[in-house]
Amino acid sequence: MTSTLEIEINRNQNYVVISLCGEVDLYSSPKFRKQLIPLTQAKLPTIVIDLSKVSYMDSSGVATLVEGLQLIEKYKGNFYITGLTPMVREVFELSRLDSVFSIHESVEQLQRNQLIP
Amino acid sequence: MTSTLEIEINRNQNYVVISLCGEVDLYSSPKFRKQLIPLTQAKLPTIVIDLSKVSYMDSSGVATLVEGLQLIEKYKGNFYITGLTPMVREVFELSRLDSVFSIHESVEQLQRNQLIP
Amino acid sequence: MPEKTDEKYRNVSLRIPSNARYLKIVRSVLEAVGRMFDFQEHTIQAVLLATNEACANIINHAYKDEPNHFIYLDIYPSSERIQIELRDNGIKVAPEKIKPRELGDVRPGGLGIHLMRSLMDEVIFDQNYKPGNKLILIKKRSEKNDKHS
Amino acid sequence: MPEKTDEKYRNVSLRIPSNARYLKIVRSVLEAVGRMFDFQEHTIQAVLLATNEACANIINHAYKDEPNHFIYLDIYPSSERIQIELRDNGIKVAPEKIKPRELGDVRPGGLGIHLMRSLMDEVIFDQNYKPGNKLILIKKRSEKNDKHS
Ligand SMILES: Nc1ncnc2c1ncn2[C@@H]1O[C@H](COP(=O)(O)OP(=O)(O)O)[C@@H](O)[C@H]1O
Ligand SMILES: Nc1ncnc2c1ncn2[C@@H]1O[C@H](COP(=O)(O)OP(=O)(O)O)[C@@H](O)[C@H]1O
Repeated sequence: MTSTLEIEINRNQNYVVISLCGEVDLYSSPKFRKQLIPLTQAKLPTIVIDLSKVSYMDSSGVATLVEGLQLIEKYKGNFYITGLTPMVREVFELSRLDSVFSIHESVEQLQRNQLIP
Repeated sequence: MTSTLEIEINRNQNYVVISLCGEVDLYSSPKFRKQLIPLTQAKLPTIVIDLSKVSYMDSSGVATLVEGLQLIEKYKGNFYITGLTPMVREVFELSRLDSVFSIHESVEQLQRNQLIP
Repeated sequence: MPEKTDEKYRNVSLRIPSNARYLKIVRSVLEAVGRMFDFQEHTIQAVLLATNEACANIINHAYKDEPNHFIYLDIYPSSERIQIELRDNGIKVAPEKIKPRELGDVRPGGLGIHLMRSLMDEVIFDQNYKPGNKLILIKKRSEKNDKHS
Repeated sequence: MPEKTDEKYRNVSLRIPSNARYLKIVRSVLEAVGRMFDFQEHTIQAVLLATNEACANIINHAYKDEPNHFIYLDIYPSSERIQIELRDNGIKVAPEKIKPRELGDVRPGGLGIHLMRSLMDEVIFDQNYKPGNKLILIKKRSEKNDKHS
């Protein structure tokens, strides 16, 4: 069964970047959740979710991000979201979650702003 | 109603190039036929059909080409087909029509071979 | 929802298993119908997401994640709007249970109904339909840019 | 065509008006199902074209180009093959009439049946079905490259 979602994980000493590529929906978001939860259990200090290659996201994808945020806040880690495509930006805005998350232009932007090394 | 087929016609003194772009099916092929038939009635000496931007063609598209060929042969005109994409090539081969038509790589190839000026 | 006679024969119907992997097919059909009838890209995206959320709720709530049921969709495009009717044979929803969470209450989930209502012009749970549920989603053609079919 | 129980709930059904403009939607659905179940691109293209031809014949012959009828499609993907069943309520086809033209006889038309037979592993007109017609198209998964679902 071909998945509509590919997930790439780049882990460094101090932070991890999870790059999603494709469509995040009720079928594919559990695959994302399965990658995200263990990283919060390991209390990674900084987790970056790059959405720049996400063409579609439904409320189950948003729910996974909210869950990740809440788990990370518990141990006072950083949770950054980068690369919102117009479709994803609209879902965030409609969900009134654009102010809840720390949203940035790109991973490079995070580096320039020294939020990640 | 958006059509899945765009048709461009470039008419010169001695020949005309009909470029199809998109999908040629039972719904869109009458639109192609409506452009092609008057040119055969005007007895254009050379008609080139460029299919290089055709991603899909069904038997109604093939039938229109056969009809065009037969009308042109009546007045001993030239009928060239150029730019077969793999999908279109397969339909031609399955229809055993690849030997009936005069098929060429591109309009430029026709010019290099001096089949059109 | 009475349909004009000439619109009756524009209706595309789709039946999928109650399984999230088929959401992609629903989106493909809606995209094809939307483009065919010249709806704006933005309107198509709204219809796609709202219908996706409606199907997800049927799968999760009406069918309690059991994959051996079916979801029935009827798509009615017209010159004024696109209407989607979703039917299931699952557990009947109590009208008082269909409410979005408070948006201030940030928690995973509880966004589907809110998204549907934000994206569509009308979201109607037909309480008279039985057995199961019937939901009607309507999105008007935006006047500025959508060409008529 | 008996279906294994676990395959019953893989069935996607589609109903379109008997109007050529809807062929594009049939192709979109088949493409989405084919990709979802990991069929080879070449297999998907064959199924797309054969089903397109079958629908075109229903529109032209069974329904004599009248747009106010419906075509019913059932799509059954499995680990071994993809099967498409097409049903209509139109004029019943006499089996002796369903024959491709001689390929040497170059004329516009008369290619649909030939293409279907060349592209598919099985093309079965179910003579017992009534009213109307039922056609079954089967394409096996090509063993070399298609991954199993
Ligand atoms: N199709 C449905 N069948 C049964 N209950 C439903 C249905 N749709 C929504 N509900 C109810 O409405 C509530 C809110 O739905 P929603 O906003 O989509 O959030 P979520 O599905 O994440 O809980 C659900 O928790 C459920 O109780
Ligand atoms: N669904 C159908 N209903 C009735 N007759 C059909 C149907 N499909 C095929 N036929 C008959 O078979 C003949 C051959 O069909 P085909 O090879 O598709 O060529 P064409 O449709 O161009 O005539 C048709 O002319 C028609 O008489």
